[in-house]
Amino acid sequence: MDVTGKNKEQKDFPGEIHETAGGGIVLSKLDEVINWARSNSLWPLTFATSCCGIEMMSVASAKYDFSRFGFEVARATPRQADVIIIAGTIVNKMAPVLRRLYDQMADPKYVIAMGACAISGGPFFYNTYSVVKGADHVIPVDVYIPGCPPRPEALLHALITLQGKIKAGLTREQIKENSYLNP
Amino acid sequence: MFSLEGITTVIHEWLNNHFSPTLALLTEFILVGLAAIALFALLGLGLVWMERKVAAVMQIRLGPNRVGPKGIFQTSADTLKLLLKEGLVPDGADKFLFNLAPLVVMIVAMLILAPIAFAKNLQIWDINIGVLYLSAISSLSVIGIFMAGWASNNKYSLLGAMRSGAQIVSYELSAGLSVLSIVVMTGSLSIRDIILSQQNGWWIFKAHIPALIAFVIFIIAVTAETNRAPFDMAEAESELTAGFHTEYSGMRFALFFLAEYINIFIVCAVGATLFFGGWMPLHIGHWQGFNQFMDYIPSSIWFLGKTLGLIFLIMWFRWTFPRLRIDQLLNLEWKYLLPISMFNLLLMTIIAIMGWHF
Amino acid sequence: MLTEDLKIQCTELLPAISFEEGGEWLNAYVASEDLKSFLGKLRSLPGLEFDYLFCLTCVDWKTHLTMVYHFTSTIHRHNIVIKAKLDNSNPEIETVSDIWRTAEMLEREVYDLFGVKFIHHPDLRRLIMPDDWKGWPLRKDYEDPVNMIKL
Amino acid sequence: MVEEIGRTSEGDLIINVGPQHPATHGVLHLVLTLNGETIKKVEPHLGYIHRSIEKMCESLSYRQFIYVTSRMDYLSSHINNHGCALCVEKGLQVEVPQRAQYIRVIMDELTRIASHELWWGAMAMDLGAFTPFFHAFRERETITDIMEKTCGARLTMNYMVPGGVMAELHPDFQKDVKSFIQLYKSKFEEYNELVTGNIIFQNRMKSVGYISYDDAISYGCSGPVARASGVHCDIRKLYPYDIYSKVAFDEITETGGDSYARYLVRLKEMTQSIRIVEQLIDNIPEGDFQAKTKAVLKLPKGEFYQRVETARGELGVYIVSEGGTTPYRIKFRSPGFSNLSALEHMVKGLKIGDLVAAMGTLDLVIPDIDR
Repeated sequence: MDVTGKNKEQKDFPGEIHETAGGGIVLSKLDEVINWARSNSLWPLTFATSCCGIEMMSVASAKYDFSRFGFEVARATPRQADVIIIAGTIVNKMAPVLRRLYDQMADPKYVIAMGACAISGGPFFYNTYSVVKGADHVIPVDVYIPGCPPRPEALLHALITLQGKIKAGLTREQIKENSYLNP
Repeated sequence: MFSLEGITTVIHEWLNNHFSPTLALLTEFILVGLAAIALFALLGLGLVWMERKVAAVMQIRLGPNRVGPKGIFQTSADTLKLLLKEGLVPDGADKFLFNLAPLVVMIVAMLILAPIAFAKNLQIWDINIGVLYLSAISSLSVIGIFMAGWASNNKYSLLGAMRSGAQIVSYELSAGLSVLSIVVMTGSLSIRDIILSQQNGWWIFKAHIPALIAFVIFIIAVTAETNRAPFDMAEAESELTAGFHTEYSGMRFALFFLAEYINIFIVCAVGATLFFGGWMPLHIGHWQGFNQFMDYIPSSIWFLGKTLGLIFLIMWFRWTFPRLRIDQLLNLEWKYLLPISMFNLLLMTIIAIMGWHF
Repeated sequence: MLTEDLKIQCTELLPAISFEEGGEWLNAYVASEDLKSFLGKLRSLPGLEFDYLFCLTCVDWKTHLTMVYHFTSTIHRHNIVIKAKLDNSNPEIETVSDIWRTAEMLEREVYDLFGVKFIHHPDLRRLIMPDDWKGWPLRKDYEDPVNMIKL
Repeated sequence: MVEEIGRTSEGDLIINVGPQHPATHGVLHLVLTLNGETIKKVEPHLGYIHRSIEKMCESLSYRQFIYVTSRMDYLSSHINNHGCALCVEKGLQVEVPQRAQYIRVIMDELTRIASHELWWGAMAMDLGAFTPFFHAFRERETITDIMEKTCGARLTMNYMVPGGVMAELHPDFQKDVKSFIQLYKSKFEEYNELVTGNIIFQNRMKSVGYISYDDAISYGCSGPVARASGVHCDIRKLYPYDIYSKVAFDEITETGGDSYARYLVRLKEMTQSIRIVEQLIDNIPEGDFQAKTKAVLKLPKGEFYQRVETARGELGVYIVSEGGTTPYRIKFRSPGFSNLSALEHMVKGLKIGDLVAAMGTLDLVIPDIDR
């Protein structure tokens, strides 16, 4: 399935309108409505370790403005956040903290690894004693964005990709859930 | 003239004609309850959307615009997501109180709705001590916040709850005194009487500068009472991460979130009722022509317009002012607002006794 | 104060001092036992008053460690670099954190990365590495076969 | 001392601020001992972003290691690169062409403005005002665009190399910078209207986080933090590098020593940076942008120290060379490290809100502290 959902007809709301005598009736699958709500309401955790955090702030700023997609409700507490954007290097001392933050988040939760450091330990920091070589050694990642640091557009693209992934039912959690239901 | 009164009367009569009075009353109870809940949901969605749009305008941005036209379904998506999100209860938490706290906050917000007059003759409960009832119930919300802070077993939450307690208890005083000054003018505690007394002009115009002072104090005090910036000490995102609701997630957090906006609506509605005549159209003395012209605008529009204006004011505060520090907050109340409002009440009383108002 | 005058004054204060030629500023070697008292004088004596410790670090020379202190005076605007050789196996030196308060954190950092023990330091613990970390990462003989690629 | 439930034996509350906390601007971890709301003790724990840059530099060549320093204090990455390039040049004894010197100083000052813009927005956010952040980013994005055109990157530029700068300026550079100066001047008044003049803001800032002249020196503070206490410590004035000796600008000092003084110093510094850029932008001389250097750089045996003034204070680059192609040891004296060490002194006995206000005006960048 196409992750971005391009193969389907682009719609604001899942479901279709059936014209009947007294007006339209909206029919839609519950799953799709749930995914629609979840994908359109990704609240990020205010979490940044280094340089990429500044580009994350740029995305919040007026020029890039991720509030258009409804991402602007950045929560400082992991309990209320939906997506954790790992913006920057994760070092050995930080890894347990990151894990804990992830565990503290309520399901469903998504992870975006932003920048080379979060993907693989960085363009420079691979040869050190303290850097974790990629945040996916610590927590599962849904979307990776390359770059050092990635442009704000890239982060927007990643968030939109994540939306597409949720809508298509292809996030890690959704796949896991389905495999329980249809083994 | 279009009026909501007609609808309520029709329903009332239809029910009484078809059922026994007891059953009719019960049905009305249920209907009112459902209406109140629906109003809650609508208000929550609408006000959150409004807040995000207001913020966007202040911050030279666009705000939500992808989900539905102008992003109006953004908040629906958020609410649905919060409903479906896992509601975590921390291990060390006092589970009973932890679950109870959002409900308390919500119930309190619902209770205050009762005496508010939404339009001409559209009032859930026209209680003769309406204003007193409002003051009494609104101070209960601090219990919910305390519960949340204590039960979370989180030090940030505890600090937030402590701050909130100090804040709400103190700002209650000036809010109460500024409300009293209007009561002095009207001579009645009933919301209905207060609105009717503004038939020939709103109190903010009729009672000269003291009413203006009372209004300013009222707005400051209720901003503090609803824990809104610049008085959002209980939440204080950059200090206490999320204050008293740090440990809350999913639906329980949504209830806090919703209650905040309902509270804003209610205090603004009370402000509009006391100082701007509630649903009373803008009347000026005995200018018959002008007054009649104003009457053509439905009373519900008047009420909503005034309330939304005040809500906008409170949102404007939030997006421009930095937060106060806890001791400055208490200083402001005890050293400035309280003495001023006491003196102001005295002044208002003199005006009322001497009949110097219009 | 000119470098030459500084040199003379330092020699007066501590005859055992030795100077290293070259470099932008005056480089002086001091025995680690004399360091504390000498630095105390550098800080307080009128005319010297090196009140600003802007860099405190350590260099691992494989055979020994060298503590390097960079001082400047905000009054006289002169600079000096003081070095002290330390034993490789058991590096110990007096703390200067009671003279320059910035040294408290800087010394903790040096302790963390080089394992230099600062005697009488108020709070000598690991600052950067986790508390249970083994080894002194910035030493030349530090090896991490898991994480580091040998070039 | 710390019991399981997070209380000391005296019954004080211990709370952890960070590593993930909105006010720490990254992953600083502060352990606060509180009596009610009053702070009794602040203990910084570092290392949550310790990437061992110093160790890594020992295995990188003199051209390579500069790239890593962009990631140290990423808000003034040009200035970091500048310091390292100057230090290598000092060892190589290379004369940098005039054109490169002009370009470097202009870039430094633009970086300083961008950094202070971000600080201004973030600090206001710490105090609970969200809107200034967006207004600051409006101007900051203009600078980022200018940087992107010339350097090819928005944040970590790596533009300065030993011997000059890496590439020629973009043809639009002068035009863009001039239009930025116009924009900045037209918008600067907004900053004062929105934040500086606000009575709540002033009350939050004044006499909060006080540090005296002597303490600022003893704690090794530098940059705006020290200058707000009246310490003259602007490296650009005291030890001028490149063409700073030729440009006219004022070293901003205040005597307040509190958060408000630090705020004012930074705000006024932005105006001074604009002044420097204005003086230079029309007079960039023609010529090479880079001196001829060998492909593989070798520094002579010895020790080299270079101080530069970043947006946060004095950055020291200390290179110990054994004559090889890689440094034997590199130490970066980071301004944030020393400024942070003064935090406890500043906020003892104040409220939690003051901690945030004081920390906001310290303008900490954590990777710069941890390295």
